[in-house]
Amino acid sequence: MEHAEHPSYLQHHFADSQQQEETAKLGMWIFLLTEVLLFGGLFAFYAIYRAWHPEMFVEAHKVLDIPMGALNTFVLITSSLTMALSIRAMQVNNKKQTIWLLVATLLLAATFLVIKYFEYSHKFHLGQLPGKYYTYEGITAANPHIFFSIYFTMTGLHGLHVVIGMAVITWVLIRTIKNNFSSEYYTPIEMTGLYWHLVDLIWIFLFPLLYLIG
Amino acid sequence: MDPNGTLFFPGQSYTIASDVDALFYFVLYLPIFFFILVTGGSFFFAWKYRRKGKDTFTPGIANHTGLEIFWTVIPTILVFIIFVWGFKTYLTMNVPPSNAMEIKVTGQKWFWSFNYKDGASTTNELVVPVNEPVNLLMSSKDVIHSFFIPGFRVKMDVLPNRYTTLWFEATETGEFDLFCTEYCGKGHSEMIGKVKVVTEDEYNKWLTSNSGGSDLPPEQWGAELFKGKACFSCHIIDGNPSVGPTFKGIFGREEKLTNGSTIKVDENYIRKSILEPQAEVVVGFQPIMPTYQGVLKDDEIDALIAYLKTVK
Amino acid sequence: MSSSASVNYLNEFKGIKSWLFTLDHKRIGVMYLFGVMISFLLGGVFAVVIRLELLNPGMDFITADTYNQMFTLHGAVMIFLFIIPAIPAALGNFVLPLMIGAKDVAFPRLNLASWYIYVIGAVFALYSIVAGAVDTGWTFYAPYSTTTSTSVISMTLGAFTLGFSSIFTGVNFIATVHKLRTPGMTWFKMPLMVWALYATAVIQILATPVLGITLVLLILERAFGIGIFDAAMGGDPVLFQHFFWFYSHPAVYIMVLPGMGIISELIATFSQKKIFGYKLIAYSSMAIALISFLVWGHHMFTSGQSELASVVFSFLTFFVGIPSGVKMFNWMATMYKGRIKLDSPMLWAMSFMFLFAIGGFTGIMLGAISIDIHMHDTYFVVAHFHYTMMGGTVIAFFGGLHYWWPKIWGRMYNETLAKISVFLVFIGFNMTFFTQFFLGSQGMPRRYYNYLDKFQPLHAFSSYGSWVLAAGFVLMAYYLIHSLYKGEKAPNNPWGALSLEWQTQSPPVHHNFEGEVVLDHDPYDYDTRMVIDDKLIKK
Amino acid sequence: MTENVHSHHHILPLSLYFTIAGILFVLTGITVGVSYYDFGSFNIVVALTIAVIKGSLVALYFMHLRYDNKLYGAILVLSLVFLSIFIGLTMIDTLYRGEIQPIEGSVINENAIIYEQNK
Ligand code: HEA
Ligand code: HEA
Ligand code: HEC
Ligand code: CUA
Ligand SMILES: [Cu+2]
Repeated sequence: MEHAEHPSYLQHHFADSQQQEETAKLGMWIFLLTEVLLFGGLFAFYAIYRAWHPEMFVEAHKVLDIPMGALNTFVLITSSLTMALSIRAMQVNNKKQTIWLLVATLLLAATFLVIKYFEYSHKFHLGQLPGKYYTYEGITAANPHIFFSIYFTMTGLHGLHVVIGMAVITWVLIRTIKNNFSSEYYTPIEMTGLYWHLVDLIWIFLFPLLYLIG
Repeated sequence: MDPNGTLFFPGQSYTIASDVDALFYFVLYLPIFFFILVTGGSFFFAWKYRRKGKDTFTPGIANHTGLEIFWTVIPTILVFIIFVWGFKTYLTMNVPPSNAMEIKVTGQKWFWSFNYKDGASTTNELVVPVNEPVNLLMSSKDVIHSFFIPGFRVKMDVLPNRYTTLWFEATETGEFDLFCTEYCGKGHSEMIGKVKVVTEDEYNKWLTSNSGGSDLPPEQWGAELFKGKACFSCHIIDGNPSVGPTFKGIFGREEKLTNGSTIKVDENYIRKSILEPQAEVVVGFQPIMPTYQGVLKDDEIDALIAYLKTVK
Repeated sequence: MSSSASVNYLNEFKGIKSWLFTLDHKRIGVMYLFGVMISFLLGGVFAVVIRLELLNPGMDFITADTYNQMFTLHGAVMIFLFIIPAIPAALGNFVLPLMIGAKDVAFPRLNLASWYIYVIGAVFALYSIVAGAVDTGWTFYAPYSTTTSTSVISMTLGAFTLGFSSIFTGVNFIATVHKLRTPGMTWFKMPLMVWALYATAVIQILATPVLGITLVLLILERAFGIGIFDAAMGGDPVLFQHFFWFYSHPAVYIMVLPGMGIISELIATFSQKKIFGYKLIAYSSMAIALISFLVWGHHMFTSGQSELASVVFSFLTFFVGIPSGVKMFNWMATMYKGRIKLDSPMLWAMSFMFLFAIGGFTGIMLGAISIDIHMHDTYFVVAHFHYTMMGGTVIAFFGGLHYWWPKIWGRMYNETLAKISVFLVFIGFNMTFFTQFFLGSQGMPRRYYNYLDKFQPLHAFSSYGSWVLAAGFVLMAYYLIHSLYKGEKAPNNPWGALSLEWQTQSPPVHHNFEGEVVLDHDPYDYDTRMVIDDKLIKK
Repeated sequence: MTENVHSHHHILPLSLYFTIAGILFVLTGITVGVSYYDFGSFNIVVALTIAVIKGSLVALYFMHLRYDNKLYGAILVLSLVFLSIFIGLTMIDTLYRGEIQPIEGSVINENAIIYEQNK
C-alpha cells in the first residue's frame, strides 16, 4: 500500500482513489435498489388494486390532467439531462458550466414541484382526495377513493424524493462553488446524479401508470 | 388435560383430526430420527474426539461428495412427502360436503354469536348434532378474530366485511373448547366458548325451545342473557367500572355524556345503548361497545331491562 | 506482534466525545453492543413479567391491558431493538473488517449514522410506552392496529426508523465485502462468518424497504384513513399481512444466518479442524437468503388468503429446511476426528445444534398446512420461534460474544462461571419452552392473558423455567462485567484460531492491523498449520 | 480491486446526451399520443413497453450502466426480480380467492373487494 500521492479526499481505509470511487458507486447502487423496493411496495398496491377494480381505475384516471403530467415528464427528463451534463462538465474540469447546470437542475426540480402543486390544489378543491376525505361525485365505479389514496401516496413519496434531491443538489452545488471537486474527484456529484436519475426513472413509470392507462 | 387426549393432542373428535394427528406424528418421528442423528452425532464426536493434547493431528477432510449429496437429497424427498400429505388433508378440510348444515357465525369484540337457519341464536355456545357435517359462514363486525376448535383441529380467521367458511363433522358427543386465536384486544382471552355436540334428537329439541322466547320470568331470563350475551365481559355489577360502566344501580342513574348533556337512565336509554351504543357515549369510556342490532331480539332486550332494574 | 499492554482502539482516544463522534467500526460495534444488551435486558424483563402473570390463570398482578402491552413490547423490543442488530450491527461491525483484513467498513460515516438512527428509532419505540403503550402485538395487524387507541404511530415510526438503520448496515457490509477484502483474499477464502453476514446484508437491503413502506401506509391509514387496509372502505386487511411478512419472514433469516456464521467459526476453531464442505456452507447461506423471499405466506394459512396461495407457500417453505440441514450435517462432519475442546463458546455452539434443530424441525411441522391450521397462533408457534430465535440466534450471539470477548476487551472472563451459565440457560430454556409445545398442541392460544384451568400445570412449569433462565443470564452479566475490571489479560489468540482477527493484538489497534496484513493460509487450514507450525506428522 | 488502475473516466460525447434526451422527449410524446387510442387490454402493454424503453435509456446512458461495471446493472435487475416475486406471489392470493370453494353469503358491504370480485 504505497500511496504515491495522498489526496485530501482519500479516506484512510482505501488503498487508492479508484477503490474509493468504485466503493462509493457500489454503495450508491445498493441504496438505489432499496429505493426501488421502497417504491415497489406502492407499485404492488397499484397492481393488486388495479386487478381488483379495473373499471374503477379506468374511470378514475380520467380525472388526472394529462397535459400537466406530460409537461412534468418533460421537465424531469430535462433536469436529468442537465444533471448528467453537469457531471460531464466536471469530468472535463469546466467548473463554471457545472455550476450553471446544477442550478438549472434545481430550477427544473422546483418547476416540477410547482406544477405538482397546481395539480394537487385542483384535486383538493374538487374533493378528489384519498380515503375517507374523498368527496368527489363524478366517478360512478365503486371505491374511487382507493385510486386517489394510491395516487397521492405514490406521487407524494415521489415528490418527497424530489425535495430530498433538491437538498442534495444544493449541497453539491455549494461544494462545487467551494472548489472541492475536480476532474480527479467528483464522486459526490456523480452519486447525486445517480439518485436524481432514479427519481426521474420512477416518474417515467408513474406517469403512464397513473395518467395514461385506460 | 383432556382425558381422551394424548400428551400432544386433545381427543380426536372430528373426521379430519386423525389425519392431522397422523401427519403430525410422522413429522414428529421423522425429525426425531434426524435430531438424534445430528445432535447425537455431534455430542458423540464431542466426547469421542475430546482434546487430549496439543499434538493430535486433525485431518483436513474438506468434503465428501457422496455424503453431501446424501444429506441434500434425502431430506428433499422427505419434505415432498410431508408436503403432499399436508396438502391432501388440507383439501378435505376445505371442501365441505354439499349437504352440510349452515350456521352463521359472527365474531365481535369479544364474543361469538351463532345464528341458525331456523331462527335460533346463541352466544358463545355452538350447539351441533353429532355425525352431521356443519358449515360455518363467518364474518366479523370489527377487527379480525379467529375461530378455533382444538378438539376438531380446525381454525379459520374471521374477517370484517367478508365471509370465510369452516366446516367439520363431529364424531362424538360432548363439550369442546372454542377459542378466539387472532389477537383482538383486551378481551381476546375471554373470547372463548363451548361447542356442544349432541345427538340428533337433543339437537332438534334444543332448536325448537331456543327459537322462541323463554319460560323464565323476565328478570331471570335477563340475568341469563347478561351472562349468555357476554355483557359481563365489559360490565360488572360490583360497582366498579370495567371496560364499560358498572351496572350497579344503573337504572335511574344520572350519566354525563360526551356530547355535554346529562341523561337519566331509563328504558329507552338502555334500549338505545344496546342497539346504537355509539349514539350516546358516557364520559370516561371509549365508544367501543358493539351494537347488538340483530343479535338481541326485542323481548330479549325487554328481559335485559327488567334484569337491570333489579341490579342495585 | 506487539505486547498487549500497548495502545489500542479503546485507550488511544479518551473522553465521551471520542466515542460519540468515532468513525472506528470497532467502537461503533461496541456502542451497538451496549444498545442491544440494554434492549435484551429490557425485553427479558418484559418476558419475566409475562411469565409471572401466566403462572396462574386469572388476573395475578397486571391487568389485561398491561399484559397486552407487555407482550407487544417484549416482541417489538426483542425483534427490532435486539435480535436484528445484535449479530450484524454489534458483533459483525466489530469483526467483519478484521476478518477480511480491512481497516474499516466501506462507509464509516454511514456506519456511525446508522447507530444514531438506531438510537433515534429506539427512542421512538420506547416513547410509545410513555404515550400509552401499544397493544397490537409485534405484528401490527390491521385493522386492530388502525383502530386501537394506543400509541401505535410512535411504535411503527420507531420500527420504520430502525429499519433504515438496518438497511444502512446492510449497504455498508455489502460494499465492504465486495471492495475491501485484503489483497489475496478471494471470495472462497473468506471466513464463513463473512459469507453469512454478506447473505444477511442481501436480505436486509431487499426486504427492509418493503417493511418501511408498509409501516408508512399503516401510519397513513391510521392518521388519514386512506382505506387500503380497511375492509369497510374497499381495502383489504389481508394485504397488510402479505406486506408485513414479505419483510418479516426473511427477517427471521436476518436473525439466524449470522448466528449460523458464528457457529461455523466456533465449531471449526474448537475442533481445530478444517471445516467440512466449506463451499456448500457458503452457498447454503446464499440459498437460504434467496429462498427466504418465497415463503412468507406460511404465516397466513388461516388468514383467508386463497387456497392456491397457501398450497404454493407451503410447498416452497420446505425448501428452506434443506440448506439449513446441509449446514447442520456439515458442522457435525467437521467435528469428526477433530480435537475438540469444550470451552464455553463451544458449549454455546453445542447448545445451538441441539436447540436450533428442535426449532427448525418444528418449523417444518408448521410448514405442513394441515398441521399449521391446528397449531397456528397457539403456544406451539411460540415455542417454535423461541427455539429458533432464542435457542438459535441468541445462543449463537452469546457464543460469539464469549468467543470474541477477549478480542473486544482484551480480557478473559471466568471460565467456570461461564460454563455454569451455559448450563443454567440451557436447562432453563428447555424448561420454559419445551412445555409450550405441549400447551400449544393441546390448544392453548397465544397472546392470552387468562387461560383455562387445565393448562395451569404446564404454564406454571414454564414460568419456573424462566426463572432458571433469568438466573443464568444474571450470572453471565455478573462475570462479564466483572471481567472488564478484574479479568486476566487476554492473549492475542486465546483459542488458536486461524482467521485474521486473531492475528492482530487484543484489543486491536485503531487501524486494526499494524503493518501489512499477511494472508498465508485459508481461514480453516488447520491441517496445514499443524504440519508447518506445530510440526505434527500426518497420521 | 480491478486490474485497470487509473483507466480514466469514460467521457461521453455531448451529442450522445442530447440524442438520448431527444429520444426520451419523442417517446414521451408517443406514449401520450397513443393513450388517446384504445387498444383494449393492450393499453397497458403499450404504455409499459414505452416506459421500459425510456427507463432503460436513462439507466444505460444517463446512469452510465452501459459503460460501468456489470455488477451495477445486475443490482438493478435484482431489485426488479424481487419486486416481481413480491407482486407475483401476492397476486396468487388476491386473484384466486374463493376458487376452491366459492363463498355465498349475503353482501355485507358492497365496497368490500370480495364481492366486487365475485360479480
Ligand atoms: C430465527 C428465527 C426463525 C427461524 C430460523 C425459523 C425457521 C423456520 N420457520 Fe419459523 N418462525 C419464526 C422465526 C423463525 N423461524 C417466528 C418469529 C415466527 C412467528 C412470528 C409470529 O407469528 O409472531 C415463526 C413462525 C413460523 C411459521 C408460522 C406459524 C404460524 O403462525 O402458524 C412457520 C410455518 O411454516 C414457520 C416455519 C419455519 C421453517 C420451515 C423454518 C426453517 O428455516 C427451519 C429449517 C431448519 C431445519 C429443518 C433443521 C435442520 C435440518 C436438518 C437437520 C435436515 C433434515 C430436515 C428434514 C428432513 C426436514 N415458522
Ligand atoms: C429475540 C427474540 C426473543 C427472545 C430472546 C425472547 C425471550 C423470551 N420470551 Fe419471548 N417473544 C418474542 C421474542 C423473543 N422472546 C416474540 C417476537 C414474541 C411474540 C410477541 C407477540 O405476540 O407479539 C414473544 C412472545 C413471548 C411469549 C408469549 C406471550 C403471549 O403470546 O401471550 C412468552 C410467554 O412465555 C415469551 C417468553 C419469553 C421468555 C421467558 C424469554 C426469555 O428467554 C428471556 C430471558 C432473558 C432475561 C431473563 C433477561 C436477562 C438479561 C440480563 C440479566 C441482562 C444481561 C446483561 C448483560 C450481560 C449486560 N415470549
Ligand atoms: C365490548 C364491551 C361491551 C359489551 C360486550 C357490552 N357493553 Fe355496554 N357499554 C360498553 C361501554 C364501553 C359503554 C360506555 C360507553 C357508551 O355509552 O357507549 C357501555 C354502555 C352501556 C350502557 C349505558 C350505561 C350507562 O351507564 O349509561 C348500557 C345500558 C349498556 N352498555 C348495556 C349493555 C348490555 C345490555 C350489553 C349486553 C347485551 C352490553 N352493554 C355489552 C361496553 C360494552
Ligand atoms: Cu377475538 Cu381474539
Ligand atoms: Cu416464516
